[in-house]
Amino acid sequence: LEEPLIFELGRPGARGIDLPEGPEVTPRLGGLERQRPIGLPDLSEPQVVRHYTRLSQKNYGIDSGLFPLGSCTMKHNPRLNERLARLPGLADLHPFQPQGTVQGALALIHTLAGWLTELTGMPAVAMTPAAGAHGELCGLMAIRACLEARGDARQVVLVPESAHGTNPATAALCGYQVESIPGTADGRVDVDALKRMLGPDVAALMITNPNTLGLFERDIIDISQAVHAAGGLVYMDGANLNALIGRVRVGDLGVDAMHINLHKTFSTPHGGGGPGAGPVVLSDTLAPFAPLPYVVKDGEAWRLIEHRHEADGHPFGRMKGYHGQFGVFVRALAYMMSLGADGLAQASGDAVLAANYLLARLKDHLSAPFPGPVMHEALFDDSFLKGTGASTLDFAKGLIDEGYHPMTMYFPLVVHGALLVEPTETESKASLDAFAESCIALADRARNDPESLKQAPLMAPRRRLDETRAARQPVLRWTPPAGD
Amino acid sequence: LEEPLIFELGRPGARGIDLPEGPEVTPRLGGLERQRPIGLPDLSEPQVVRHYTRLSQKNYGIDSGLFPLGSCTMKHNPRLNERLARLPGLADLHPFQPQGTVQGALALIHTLAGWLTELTGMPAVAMTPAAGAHGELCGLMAIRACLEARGDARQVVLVPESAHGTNPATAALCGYQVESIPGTADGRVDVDALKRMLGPDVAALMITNPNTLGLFERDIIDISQAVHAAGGLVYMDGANLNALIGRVRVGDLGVDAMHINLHKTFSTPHGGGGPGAGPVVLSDTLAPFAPLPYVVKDGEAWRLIEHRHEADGHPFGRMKGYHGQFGVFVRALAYMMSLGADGLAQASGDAVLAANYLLARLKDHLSAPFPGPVMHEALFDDSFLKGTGASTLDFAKGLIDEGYHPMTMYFPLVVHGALLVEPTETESKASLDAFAESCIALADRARNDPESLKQAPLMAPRRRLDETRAARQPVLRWTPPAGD
Amino acid sequence: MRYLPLTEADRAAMLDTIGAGSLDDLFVDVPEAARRPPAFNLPDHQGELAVERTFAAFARANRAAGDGPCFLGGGAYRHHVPASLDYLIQRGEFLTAYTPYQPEIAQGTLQVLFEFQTQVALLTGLEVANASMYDGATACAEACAMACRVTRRKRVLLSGGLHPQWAEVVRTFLAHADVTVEDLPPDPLDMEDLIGRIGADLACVVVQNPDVFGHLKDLSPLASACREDGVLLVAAVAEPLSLGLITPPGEMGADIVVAEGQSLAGPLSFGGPGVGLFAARQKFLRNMPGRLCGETVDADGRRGFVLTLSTREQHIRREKATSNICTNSGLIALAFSIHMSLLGESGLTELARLNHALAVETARRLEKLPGVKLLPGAFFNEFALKLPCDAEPVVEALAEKGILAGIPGRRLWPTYDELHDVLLIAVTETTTEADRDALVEGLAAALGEHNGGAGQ
Amino acid sequence: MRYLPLTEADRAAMLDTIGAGSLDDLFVDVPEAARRPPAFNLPDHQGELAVERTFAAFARANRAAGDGPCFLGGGAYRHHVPASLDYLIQRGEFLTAYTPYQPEIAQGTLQVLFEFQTQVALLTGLEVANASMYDGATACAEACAMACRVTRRKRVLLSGGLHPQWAEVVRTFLAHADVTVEDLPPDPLDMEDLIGRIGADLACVVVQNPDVFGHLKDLSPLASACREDGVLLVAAVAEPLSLGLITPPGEMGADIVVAEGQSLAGPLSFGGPGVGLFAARQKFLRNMPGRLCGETVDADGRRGFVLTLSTREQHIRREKATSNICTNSGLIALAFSIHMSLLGESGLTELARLNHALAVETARRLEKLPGVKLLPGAFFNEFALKLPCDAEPVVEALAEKGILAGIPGRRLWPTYDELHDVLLIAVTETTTEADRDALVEGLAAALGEHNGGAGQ
Repeated sequence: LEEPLIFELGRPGARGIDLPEGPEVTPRLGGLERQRPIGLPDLSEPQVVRHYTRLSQKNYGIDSGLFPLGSCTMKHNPRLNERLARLPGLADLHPFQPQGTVQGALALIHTLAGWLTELTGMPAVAMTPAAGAHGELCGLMAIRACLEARGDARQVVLVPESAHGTNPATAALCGYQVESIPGTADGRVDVDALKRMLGPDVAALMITNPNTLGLFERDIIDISQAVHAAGGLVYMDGANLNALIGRVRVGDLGVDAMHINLHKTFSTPHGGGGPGAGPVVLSDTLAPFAPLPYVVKDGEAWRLIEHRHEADGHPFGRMKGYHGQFGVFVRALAYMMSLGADGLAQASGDAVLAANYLLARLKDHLSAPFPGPVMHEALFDDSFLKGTGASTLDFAKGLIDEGYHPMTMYFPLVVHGALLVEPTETESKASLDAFAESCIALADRARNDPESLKQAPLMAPRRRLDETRAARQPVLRWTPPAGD
Repeated sequence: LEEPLIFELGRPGARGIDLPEGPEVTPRLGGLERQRPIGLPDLSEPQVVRHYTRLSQKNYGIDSGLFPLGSCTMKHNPRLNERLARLPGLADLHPFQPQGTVQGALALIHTLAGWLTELTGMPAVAMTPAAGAHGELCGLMAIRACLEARGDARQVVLVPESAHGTNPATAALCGYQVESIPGTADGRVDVDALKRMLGPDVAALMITNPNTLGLFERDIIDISQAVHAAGGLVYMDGANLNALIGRVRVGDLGVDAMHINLHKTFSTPHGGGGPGAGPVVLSDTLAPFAPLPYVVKDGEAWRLIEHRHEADGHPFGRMKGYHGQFGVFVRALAYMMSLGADGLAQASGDAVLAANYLLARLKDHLSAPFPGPVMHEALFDDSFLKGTGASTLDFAKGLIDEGYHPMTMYFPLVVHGALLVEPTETESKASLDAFAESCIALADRARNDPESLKQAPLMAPRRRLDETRAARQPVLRWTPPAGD
Repeated sequence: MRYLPLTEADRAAMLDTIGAGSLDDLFVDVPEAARRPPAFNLPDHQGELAVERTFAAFARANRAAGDGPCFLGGGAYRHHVPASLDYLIQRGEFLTAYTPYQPEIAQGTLQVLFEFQTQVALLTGLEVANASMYDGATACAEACAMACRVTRRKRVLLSGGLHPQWAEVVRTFLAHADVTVEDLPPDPLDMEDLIGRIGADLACVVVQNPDVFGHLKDLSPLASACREDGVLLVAAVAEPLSLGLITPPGEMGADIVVAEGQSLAGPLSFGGPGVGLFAARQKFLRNMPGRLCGETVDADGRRGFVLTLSTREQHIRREKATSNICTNSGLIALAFSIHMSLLGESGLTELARLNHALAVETARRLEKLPGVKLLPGAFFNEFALKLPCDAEPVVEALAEKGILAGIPGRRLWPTYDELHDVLLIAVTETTTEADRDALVEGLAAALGEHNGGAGQ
Repeated sequence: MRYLPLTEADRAAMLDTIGAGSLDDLFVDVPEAARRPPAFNLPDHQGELAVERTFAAFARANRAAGDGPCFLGGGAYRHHVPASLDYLIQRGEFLTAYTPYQPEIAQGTLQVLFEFQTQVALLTGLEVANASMYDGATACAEACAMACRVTRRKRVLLSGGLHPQWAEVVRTFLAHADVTVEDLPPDPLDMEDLIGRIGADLACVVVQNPDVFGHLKDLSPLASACREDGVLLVAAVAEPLSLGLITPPGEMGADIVVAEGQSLAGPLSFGGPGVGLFAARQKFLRNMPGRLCGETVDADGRRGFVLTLSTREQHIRREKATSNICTNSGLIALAFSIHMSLLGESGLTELARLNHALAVETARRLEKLPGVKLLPGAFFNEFALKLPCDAEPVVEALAEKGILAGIPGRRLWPTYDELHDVLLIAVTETTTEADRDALVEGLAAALGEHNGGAGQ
């Protein structure tokens, strides 16, 4: 069924909200009253509920089925976390309440910070970044602040060629030049090349670990030492932390900063695009430069440090309004407490197990550029499609008709026609098996009937969409039809 | 996508719930410990959430679209009511708490009772029946108790031939013989026939008004007087109260009892089969016989009358455990307060308007056995399908492929191939128009391509199901496959 | 008026299509006298915020069970409701669906009912179950009526261990069915001789297990006696969690098992809505009341589910139907079924074990209090104390201190003075150690005051 | 461990398929030193009930804003959240979806974003809007960066009426962008001469409206001045409800409008997550940061939606991207959009009018208190009082009495002593008459004590 735009459903005079009359007053708007209507449609509540219900039915979420989007860690989102985030004593708190009235909230932030530092073995954490890329920015700003405090005006950030685009984009935002580190044939950073690139102008290395190929950077400790020896600092991109948490202590790898996507590793829902939260754990070197605000324990009470003059260190600034993504913190901490130390270790183990299992089941049917063991994602290239006429895209779209969300396609860029599969720990073996069988059947179909794959998907609410047209003639909003 | 049975998804050892260890104790189970496993499957939480999410996606609700099931009043179910029913101070109340600790709950029941009596103009209400049919039983039991208190052992209940099956079934449960009253050509009770049937053995008349043909029984006052004059009592089936509420006072019609389906008229969700609530408003004649328990106001406090010795009147007994469908009461009262006296009158007016509008739009395309004005439902027969080869059933199943829930079919029985359409007041004009156009298109298709209709539905999760097989070889539960 | 989509312009256009001048014209069939009610003494429409404030005031005038220690049972048990359960039952496709009359677009509800029926059958140890009844008490009444239909006998015997409200519902329900209902007096010491009362004129005997005092019984000897005389044994279960730990009534020989599913389905909700579970032996299938969901295939041969055997029901059979039930408790059945799925074999067993352990430990502490006696008998998560005084003032005094200590005998059996010193105490996983300490200390203090008072 | 479906048997079978002996074998690439962390000083897994108890304790240690009168604003406004909104955003198909990279199975999210972009554009009076940013403050920073890209200039001017945290975020964000950020001191009397500071070297000027003191301004003269010098006018809106009543910044000549959408999207949530709204003139489209959703057609010619113009974004452009933003605030954007749909033209206008009326009435009462002055200026639903003393102890004293009276100047501007007697008060529809009475009386009493104290 087609669902019109909300603007096409409105009827002037319909009401979705009932309001009491306010008191009669003389306005004090300074003559700035709106002169023209806004242009919003009027609808009743039943229409609104039905509109969004129907739209939701055109979506696929982790609740719908396996969502193996590589690098995105689409794991089960427990409803307990939603329930807790809605407790009035947590949801209905104003950020400017007197601190004495929000001691529970400050304690919660402090508790979550304690879990993050304990699990990573890092001494400090900056809680406020709103997402992974925001955390990267926070980490690099702390690095830059630290180097500037040393009077060391380094200009270069090294980024492996396999990195997410956010790494170079963040480095650029921070005023750094980006230099790309080549990879090795076995899918890791070329350590020799890296060492050759190190020098007095290198401020930092940004390294994703496990990297975007799903592989652990075996030489990470060596790399960290080399960067430090050259006077630089190490930023580890924590996008793939789900492979490590509870099993591998980041603090033992020698890194100085790493963001943690609470919306990946700790299961807060992605919500079709966010919100997330990207706290950054920091080494002792960087801790004094953490941004405002933060929570400290002060005797029996918790205190929010909001202003520079209250801070002990040298905060480099402020990442966002108020005190971080509190609602996301609630969900993440609930998840962590539910799994506990034992459960988090089991979860990362199961995530890695699931990826290696899919690799083992699929490697003879698809083509894997690197042998295992992998960490929490299994990477394939498109050589198994060579000569079939079907592409990575066709294969991925074929999965939609099988009832799955496709894997990440064409990323990482260093692998041709990449298919990056991250099953996470919250899939059952039956689910992994069914997915593997669908992939095998699709690979067969690519060989035997590639044309049918090019038509896929046929069973989704839409067939393939014309993205070129969308970009060439951008229509980014509804406009009333002429004559209205 | 197919969804297995929950029993086919389980894996021994999986867990959907984590529990703490209890204290070590010596059991006091008297040697009655279970000797054999229950046979339930073990699943993790993600599997359970996905299973029920997917099952829900195979369902159609009022949130999905128009649900014109005649006689069922499928109107919008506001989420506010769900929110309020979940307030801990209302949801988390034990029925045996000391009354001093549940004054708010008792006040709420008393307030709802006040709305029901005020809106119907009836002096009393029995709140505890759990559904409409249960309310009928309550009403007839009150009637029987009243007559028995008079020493009047009448044996017959009169029921119009167009009545819902619950009416005769209820009368039988109450120990009465049922006699059927014929209808007139204009779709009402034959008053002359009814009067001829009245006599010293007639305990009561059960009359649905508006009747199941969607028509108001014009002579209801005359009928009530005649029944009373003959020493009987009048039970009005309130299934169709949505046409009247806030506009027509039942108390002015001369009836002695009427149940009110809170899950229809007052919008508490039907939930795929309940729960409902069926309070029964009572005349002064019947009020003393209302069942236990009930709430009275006692000075500033509210008091629950649970036991016969506390009661002022002569309660005929008890309908169910505890104090009625409290959770349903909360939702219904929230709905009533939201619409208010003005809104309820507007709602019944709009419900009647919508039905007459559909009748006007469809009467030349389908066939209406009775002319309007109708009340809140529009009735059609299958004469428009005569000679096409398509049946009422085919027409209704065709609606599924148009994106609608079908109307009620083959009821009332007194009309051949009946199609009973109840749109309710919560559909927009655009929604009614779209539905009318689908019906018109289907009627055309029945004439031009009846075979295609016989295949319908094609776009639902299932095509037509073999009901005969289900009844002949009943399989009412899963059993483990042989060998397990 | 946010629930009403029609605008004034829509109404005018629709009246125009109809050919009516006004809404009032559509009500011409209604007698004038009833058509124009005087203004109601009721408020007009209000926004969400205003309605919320009203209900918040109702809520504030209550003490929620979870606001402090709560040891109330008596057929309604406070268990934890998983968050995923509460989310799932609110999904509009479940919440706002009707009874699944159109199976092609109701496979969600229907498959749930099929799974529910299976879970209820497994749990009760019987072969078939229906798609739910209103609550345990009405299910019990329907079971007695069914037993009379099956046996064509007219006498029903109710154990004194049956919840007195359930007994009252049975009596009411059968009042006009030409059936004699014999209900035995409440019997905390388990002295009632049910076996001795079995006779060939009896349609059924109803026994609750655990009974209303919390006591567990082996139903097997009674079942044997029933079988000999062709009497049906109806077992009533008010706390289905017990079935995670004890031998189910079906295995002990019950022919019909009825239960209240609330404890495993949702919040207490002041006692309603609940969900009645109803299971029986296969051979009684066509005499069962209520909706049944069955497996079949669709036109393409795919497995699917439908409501079936509706020839028993009122909309076909009218006055000859097995019951007049129509709306049942589908959504609460869904909740129950989801909870069963989350718990699974292992979870249900462990939750039952946890409840039992906490109850045993609490009973052990309470029975040591001076003057307090634990009524002898096996129990699951509820037990009965005999106090040295009327239990009601003790309960009221503890309620003043924020402790919901249990149910005093007077509340259940107002006319049995000898039971007024009984206090029923249920202990579930929702009680904390602090709660249990508070109960023990609170009761000790309250009884100390009583003893002190008595000593003066 | 309820979130982990694999059983020990599954794990063994899977390891077998992989050909690994143990889970540990899969971690062989991890240096031994890091691979075996010492036992964490953290608890093991817990059930829902235990976790709920922990969080209930956190919650109890707070005073919820709604537990009593609350007049806090300062960029975070407490409005009623409709129940249907909160239900809809919890539907799994929305809640558990990723960024809509696969449009064929993400039309729900995509159509919502398209509608959201339209609503934001309509509300701000600008032509295009993006699919959301983290929050208002970061959106403001991105707007400044964008203005520098568009104008190729390197100087940014921030009004003293800009929320100090927003200003701080802008300064931080641009710290290494070779841009000079000039922020003017806070100016409650609206004396700052922005027009006089406009010059051809300026990329943009940022003005908040209503400003942080609640004051409304006509931006048109400033916009004209900006236009003459090729300077972009960035308008910041912390309370988008105001746009229901006042002329939108776009119509007053702003080139970019950034806003915090929380007030119309969801609970306060202690300040996060919010949702940043970002709108601009069409001609700046390709310089905008963030995701954009566009209309197109599918292979069958049916209307559909996709993320588009991604060549601006980091995953394509890498270090040359317009922003590094990736995850944004899609779910809160959905909530905002649903609220817009429920309110509609009439509801938004009326809700804004109601807020204004309550604020005006409250201000009228408060300005009559002895020693209290209302800072002059037009306002929407928030205004600033000048007290005869430091506002912070007054606020603390009222908090002790259960009244969250407002934000003391010291909290926002700790280094501006002259503002420490300022008290910001926001009045929304969620305050009751009793709340407003309590504020007036409470403030009168608190100041009376102060005056009394001063008089001794």
